[in-house]
Amino acid sequence: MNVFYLSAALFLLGTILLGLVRVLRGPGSGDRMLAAQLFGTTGVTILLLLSLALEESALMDVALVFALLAVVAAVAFVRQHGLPEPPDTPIHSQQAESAEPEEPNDDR
Amino acid sequence: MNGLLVLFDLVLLAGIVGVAWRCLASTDLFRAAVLFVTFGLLLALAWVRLEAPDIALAEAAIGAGITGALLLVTLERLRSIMAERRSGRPHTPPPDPTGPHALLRALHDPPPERRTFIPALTFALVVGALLVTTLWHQPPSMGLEPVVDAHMDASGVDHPVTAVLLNFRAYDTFLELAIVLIALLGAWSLGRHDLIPARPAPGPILPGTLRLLVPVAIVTGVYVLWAGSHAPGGAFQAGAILGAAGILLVLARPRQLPMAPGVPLRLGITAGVAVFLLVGLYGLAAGHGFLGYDRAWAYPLIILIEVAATLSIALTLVALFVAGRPAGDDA
Amino acid sequence: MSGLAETVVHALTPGLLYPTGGATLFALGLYGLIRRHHLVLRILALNIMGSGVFMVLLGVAARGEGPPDPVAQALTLTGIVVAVSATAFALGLVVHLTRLTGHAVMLPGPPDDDAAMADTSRGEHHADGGPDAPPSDEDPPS
Amino acid sequence: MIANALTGVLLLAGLVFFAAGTAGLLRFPDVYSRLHALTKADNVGLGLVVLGLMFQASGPADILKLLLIWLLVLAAGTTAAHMVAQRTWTHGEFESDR
Repeated sequence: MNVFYLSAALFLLGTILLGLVRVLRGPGSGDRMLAAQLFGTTGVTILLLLSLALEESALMDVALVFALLAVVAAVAFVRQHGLPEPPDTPIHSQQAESAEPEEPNDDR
Repeated sequence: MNGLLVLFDLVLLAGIVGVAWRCLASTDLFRAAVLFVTFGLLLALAWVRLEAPDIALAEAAIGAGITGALLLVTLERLRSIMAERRSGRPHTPPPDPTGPHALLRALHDPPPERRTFIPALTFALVVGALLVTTLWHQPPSMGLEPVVDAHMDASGVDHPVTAVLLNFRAYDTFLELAIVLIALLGAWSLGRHDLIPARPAPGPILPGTLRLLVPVAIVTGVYVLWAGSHAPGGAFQAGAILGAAGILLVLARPRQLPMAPGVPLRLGITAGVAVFLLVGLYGLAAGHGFLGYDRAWAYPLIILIEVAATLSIALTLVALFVAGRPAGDDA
Repeated sequence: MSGLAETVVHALTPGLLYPTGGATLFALGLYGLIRRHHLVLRILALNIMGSGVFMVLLGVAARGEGPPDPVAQALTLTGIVVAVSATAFALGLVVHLTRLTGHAVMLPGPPDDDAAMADTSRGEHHADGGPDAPPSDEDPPS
Repeated sequence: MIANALTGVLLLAGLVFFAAGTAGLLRFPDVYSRLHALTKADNVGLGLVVLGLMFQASGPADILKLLLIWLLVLAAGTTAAHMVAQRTWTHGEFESDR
């Protein structure tokens, strides 16, 4: 049974490494952020599987912390990235943002 | 089973090195930041494989909760500063010798010049090869594990890492708390601007998630702190978890919170160092030496220090994230 | 043949693999630190070097039979927290520098050095050629 | 024995969803469809794995912890997907890469 858990963990590690292609390619920052979100979930699953395979129950706590804080990076991305108005700007003033030139990402 | 474990290690290490390499080769800084967050996730798995669940716990809290938010917010600050300068002085040539492109795309670093390629590669390869050779030929030793194991009775706790941190090598931990405090003093010395603006919630989902996550995070932090006396966990991990929860609150708050009161904030931030110092001086006065404990009092004293240290670390991490002295206390 | 495979599997313990990986990370971070100009990337490079050091420490601590060395783990734990505080401070300094000077790059030479200026502007033309990747022989030996 | 078999089946089903999520992340054409693919991995994939691992749990505390992990990931996945989608909708896909 341990071999089975470990193979499953290895398989999930493989999916993370495959998913990295999306982070590398983008093209938008939303795509990269979504890929990171999926890695977080996959990491939680790997930790749960390893906690059974290696018989180390503390790994469950590590998985719990990952699950708990998985949302922080996404919130930082959405709440900060591309929203430069000062603290006292009224609600929903994002339209002002589109005045700046948009430039597609030519970066691979 | 063994072959599978070796395969897992090899794939994991290849992934870690590959992610680090692509991160440092990025021209787009946002991509580098996301890759660095992934790097932290993979590192946590590596610490698990190295039988270090304590480190994995801290890495999970810091890698998932703090580093990512810190990097993304810093990039956003750089972007808005540069956009402001660009719109403010359109005809002034930028002082940056890498040309106008660098200002046009603030979150972009042009690839390095060719002439540094050979020397940098040679230097890195030589250092790496020396390190690998040394590490491969290091004579096997038991380390300090038997020594720690022999003295566990005297430590007051049941978990060896906590015993080392708060009893056997309490000096290190004390100075480490002081360094974290000094980092915050350095950040505060840069001025008072740059507070993170409050924003209205984009919908009902974020406030709802916060109402679920923040209480669970506080309970988890206290649980990890309590677990530290007999299992992986302790002040650093708990402080990192609570700090990440605080960062989440700072990021997601819908309106400006009342100013953090200066004196209680400063008391909380220095609590770890202060309590540690007081306990150390008490030990000195009672004849156990600086930071030595009476055996019967070791457990309550360790818990006291850990609670104070958790509070300090959490507050300091949040304050470092906000980067800037709290406004309104210039007295 | 299976005997050989078994020997290889037994030789590749975590105590050997992870210190090697850590040394590779250290060298890779050093390379990035030398070559990249943007200060945020340099901070990331320093962090990667630090992670390499942690990996070496923990890998050596995990060698041999029995439980790993708790002293090395405690040192690494404090090291991680110090690293994240130092990173936060360094990023704050970068933001401050950008506010003062308008850029966040480490200049390749003295600003009034004509040769350095010419050289960077030449580098600028390569900007669309994609990242100048470090060579791939940095992978851990397997 | 039956518990082991159930765990195996549920784990395999969960892995299928993770594989599908990754494939969707790589192959789908835009942010919205990729988002659709990977929330399946978040919700169903992890849910099936958690359900499978519950049969191996050593006590009620472990079962509750597994359940809590799943709930937290559900909340995080929902929030992140919602916010990324909304931000992409208001700002456009490439806005940030300046």
